[in-house]
Amino acid sequence: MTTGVVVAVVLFALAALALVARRDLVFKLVALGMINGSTVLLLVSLPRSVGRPPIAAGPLAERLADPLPQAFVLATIVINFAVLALALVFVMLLVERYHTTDARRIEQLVHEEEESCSSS
Amino acid sequence: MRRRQAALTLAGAAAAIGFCVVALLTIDLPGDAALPREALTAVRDKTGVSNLVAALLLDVRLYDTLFELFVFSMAVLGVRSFLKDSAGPAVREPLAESHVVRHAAYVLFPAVALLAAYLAVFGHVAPGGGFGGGAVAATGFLLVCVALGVEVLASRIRDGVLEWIEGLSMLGVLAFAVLPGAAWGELLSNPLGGGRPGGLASGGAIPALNLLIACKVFAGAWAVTYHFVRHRGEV
Amino acid sequence: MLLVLIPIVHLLGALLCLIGDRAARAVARVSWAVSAGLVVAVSVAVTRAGELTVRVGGWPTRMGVELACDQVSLAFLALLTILHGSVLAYEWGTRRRRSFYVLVSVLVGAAAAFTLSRDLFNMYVLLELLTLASYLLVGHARRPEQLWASLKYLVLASFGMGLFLMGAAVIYAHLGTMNLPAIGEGLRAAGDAPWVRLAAALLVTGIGVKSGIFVLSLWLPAAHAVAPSSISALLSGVVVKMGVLGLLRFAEILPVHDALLVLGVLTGLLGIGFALFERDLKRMLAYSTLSQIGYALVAFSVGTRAGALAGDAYLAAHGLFKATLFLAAGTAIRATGETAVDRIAAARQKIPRAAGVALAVGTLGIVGLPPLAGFWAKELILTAGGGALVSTMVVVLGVGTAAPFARIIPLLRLGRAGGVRVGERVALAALSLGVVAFGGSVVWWRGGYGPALGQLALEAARAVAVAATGALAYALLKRSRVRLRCVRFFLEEATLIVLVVFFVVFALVGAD
Amino acid sequence: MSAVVVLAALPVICAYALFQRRRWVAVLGMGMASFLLAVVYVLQGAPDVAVAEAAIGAALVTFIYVLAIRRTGRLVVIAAEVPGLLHRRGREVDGVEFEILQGFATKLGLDLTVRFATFDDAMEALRGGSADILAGGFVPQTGEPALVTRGFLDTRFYVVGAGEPCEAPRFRDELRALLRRVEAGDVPVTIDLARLLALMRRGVEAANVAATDAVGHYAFGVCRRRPDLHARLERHLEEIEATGALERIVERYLA
Repeated sequence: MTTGVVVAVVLFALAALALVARRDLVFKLVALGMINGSTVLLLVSLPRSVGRPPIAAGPLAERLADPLPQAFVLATIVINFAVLALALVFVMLLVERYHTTDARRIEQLVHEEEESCSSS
Repeated sequence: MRRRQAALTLAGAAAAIGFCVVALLTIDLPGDAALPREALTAVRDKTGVSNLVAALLLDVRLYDTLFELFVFSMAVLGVRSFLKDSAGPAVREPLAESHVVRHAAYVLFPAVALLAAYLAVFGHVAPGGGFGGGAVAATGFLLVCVALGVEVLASRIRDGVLEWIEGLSMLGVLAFAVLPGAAWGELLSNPLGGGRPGGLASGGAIPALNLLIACKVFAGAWAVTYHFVRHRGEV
Repeated sequence: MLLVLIPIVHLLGALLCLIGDRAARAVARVSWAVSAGLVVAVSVAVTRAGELTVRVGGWPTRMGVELACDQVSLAFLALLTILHGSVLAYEWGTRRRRSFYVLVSVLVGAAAAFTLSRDLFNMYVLLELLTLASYLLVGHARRPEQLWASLKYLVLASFGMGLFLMGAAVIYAHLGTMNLPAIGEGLRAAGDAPWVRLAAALLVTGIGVKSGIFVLSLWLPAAHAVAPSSISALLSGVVVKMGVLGLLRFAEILPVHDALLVLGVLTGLLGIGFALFERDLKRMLAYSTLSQIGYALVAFSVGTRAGALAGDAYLAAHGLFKATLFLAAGTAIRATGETAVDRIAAARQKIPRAAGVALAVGTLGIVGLPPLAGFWAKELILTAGGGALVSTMVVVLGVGTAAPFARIIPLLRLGRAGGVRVGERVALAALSLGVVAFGGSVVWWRGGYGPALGQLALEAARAVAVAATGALAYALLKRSRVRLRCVRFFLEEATLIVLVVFFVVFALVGAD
Repeated sequence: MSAVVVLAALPVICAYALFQRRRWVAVLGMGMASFLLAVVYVLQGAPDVAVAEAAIGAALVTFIYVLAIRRTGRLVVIAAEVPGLLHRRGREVDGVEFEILQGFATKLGLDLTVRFATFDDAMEALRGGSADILAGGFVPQTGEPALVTRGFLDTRFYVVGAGEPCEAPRFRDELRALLRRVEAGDVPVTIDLARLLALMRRGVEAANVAATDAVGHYAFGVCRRRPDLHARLERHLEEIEATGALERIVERYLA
């Protein structure tokens, strides 16, 4: 087991804790980014994917890093960017409306609005 | 409310520690797994691309990459349609007015642009590739944006143009992915591949795909940041 | 060849939709027609050959992507094509912007690709694409509650996807491939190693967030209920099913049957509980989607091919009647201007006849009255060979499914004629026809109905009894004036629940 | 080996970034972590991934986050602490006035800072320009040395203690001082509703309290040199009153 794997698992757990314990949406999104980062780290730190860069014109090097996880991870990084950008847009629009980034307060405000809509 | 928050934090901490313990105790990774060297060599020789990651990304798993590009497109589409006509006022003043920043940006921009071009063009023989190249190019533009203010750039590059660049390069990617295969072989394969691994003119459609992806990622990332800058964000 | 083309047609359509608003409508219809043609061709090929397999680009399966179409995939593809067509028809004549058609095309393309996919990482990419497309569609109209529902959905879904990708990484570390059949072989060789449990728990929990398993999918009712009705139909009919389909694929290779049974029972019961007390029509339908997912999971937990096919058939049937219900509900809501069931009932003379009939067909279908889709699908689960627990659950869930729908009995009038667009009428009629004709296709598929006619009558009588019990239960409950507090789900608790479910699944894996 | 050192730093950075209070620190911490990850990838033989992570994860993502959370300045509120209206709760501040001002600050893209002080010190700070807005159960009277906004919440006055009140209303004292006065019981004092509720929660008996006919309202004070800010705050108050948001805020804290 490489250090990278341990660190990846720890990062994942830390970020998951932040998702549960932090109510601020910005922190939640940062935590999501770290969750994504930790999965990337895990894939690249698997024992088979640590080695020499998989770029070779001649015969393949003896201790070559597995290129397949790297291809996966490239896709993952782009996907994560997409997800985070979109989430951030929605947070910005919500803040414009509710003037707060507190997830619980937004939940309450949305609920109150629905109540007042249905009672009127 | 506070008690509930404390309970949540405690439970979350317990779950996080539990997760660490469970995962690290059971993951049990094999010390050394053998790579399928013959298969990798076959991939390298068939595509003619010395960067195996590029070969896998743009040929062997091109099918995945197509969808991944669409994920990126979705994000750009979303950012554009949600921030385009929302209430946020456009920023008039430049983000930074410092002379140092401005001159630094002018000096850095050509270097960054050159780096981006290198990454995209040589993506099949050296580390980098379309995704990295496009993102680096977008970062370079951000530098200029910081120096000049976004409105100056926006007056030169219209958002509609970016949209077209993005759509057309995506169409190009689809065409390069599907058409050669449809004409000379299997769908989503790279029949023009081959050549001497490590040469610039190797790899069939892969260099073209790299360039197109760089265009697309650049246009998309730039559009995203542009809309973020225009919509004076306040979270 | 054909298999690769189906998603590509949708993706190309999505790109061409970007040209302009009017072009988008035309392109969306054309790409639907082309893909429908392809699906017909594929289904002919599959019935002839049993299963179609494609290695994309001709690469070996260890590295490349493999696509396969068997009967399960085919059922989903057919459902997808029908629902996509109905949604396009339903929106015929409305002034949707091009981004709507782009998103729908991408959503359907990703779903089609997912039904065919046999690759773990490919599944991950497609799930993310599905998430983003539905995320944008839910928040499409930008009302704050839609934005919030969407955001909750996105945060939870990408947390789930993080778990999923970790599971995939664990599997790749040991087996060196992402190809599902190859993974299956490798896992058989690995037996009951601890990392198998870890990978199974990560994968099941991760995909569970997306698949409407109740405790994991607290986001679902909020998201589905605030989306435009045609989108609700797609989300409930197809997108949730993709997660369940992923679970089915895992159930084929991982030892997770007990976990699925537990999750299925929980999902079913909780979904019913919440549906019973929900007043908002669309949200009630969304909760009932959860209880129906419970049926499919219970069927999957049987662990046989018949069980998988039965669950699959149930999902297809559910896709048909739930889409009917959502579209009809959308029309009814538009006509009356109300969203709560009792208020719609108060203004029921305004409900157009087409919607009234479709609502009736959908309701009778979902409670499982004999000639309609629900009855046949439940029959398939009962005859799939599960134990007494499975049969009991089917009956209990049947009663529970019927009970919330007793609430909309007041809506079931013929209503006034007219008041709907032509496209709407076509969509509702096509889906209702699907609900009615489903039984025929089941009989055709199995090459005739097995049991004798007398037994069939017995089964029909039981189905009627179950539905009646459900209605009675609702009446009793209404008398007793039990009030459940409106459920609000907070993001923090939901995230915690996902983590807890991870441990539960971890404990349950491999127990069989 | 060097990869191990960098990796060891990662959990520390992430833990600090996620569990401290400032948003921009969290965002920069994420960018930093991303950059370190890119270094790790280079060391572990994944240069392609490193380029993508550095360009996308470290540069682009951080940049859009910074754009989203950046503020153009800071809004300093100085206030006396009055439970319900503006009070501390642990390390956070809460209350009706806080929520109104938070919304206002967010609308202007400003960071809100609340400082607590006695009323006289607060007024002094406002006059000196070291604070922008005065809050904390401020019931304006004629001739205030500050710009006064419209009232956003009505209040009544109460007399605590027996006898005729002979002094000016004491609703500018600190709560503790008020409580001491009332407990001493020598002179009856006139106070407003919010302070009365706070006192009653601290053990002042209802028997000693008599309502008066006088009414007033809570408002904000704005620094004299900031007429623009005053106008915008007025508009903001008008707006939240019109949309009913104000009513909901008040209900949440004072119902």
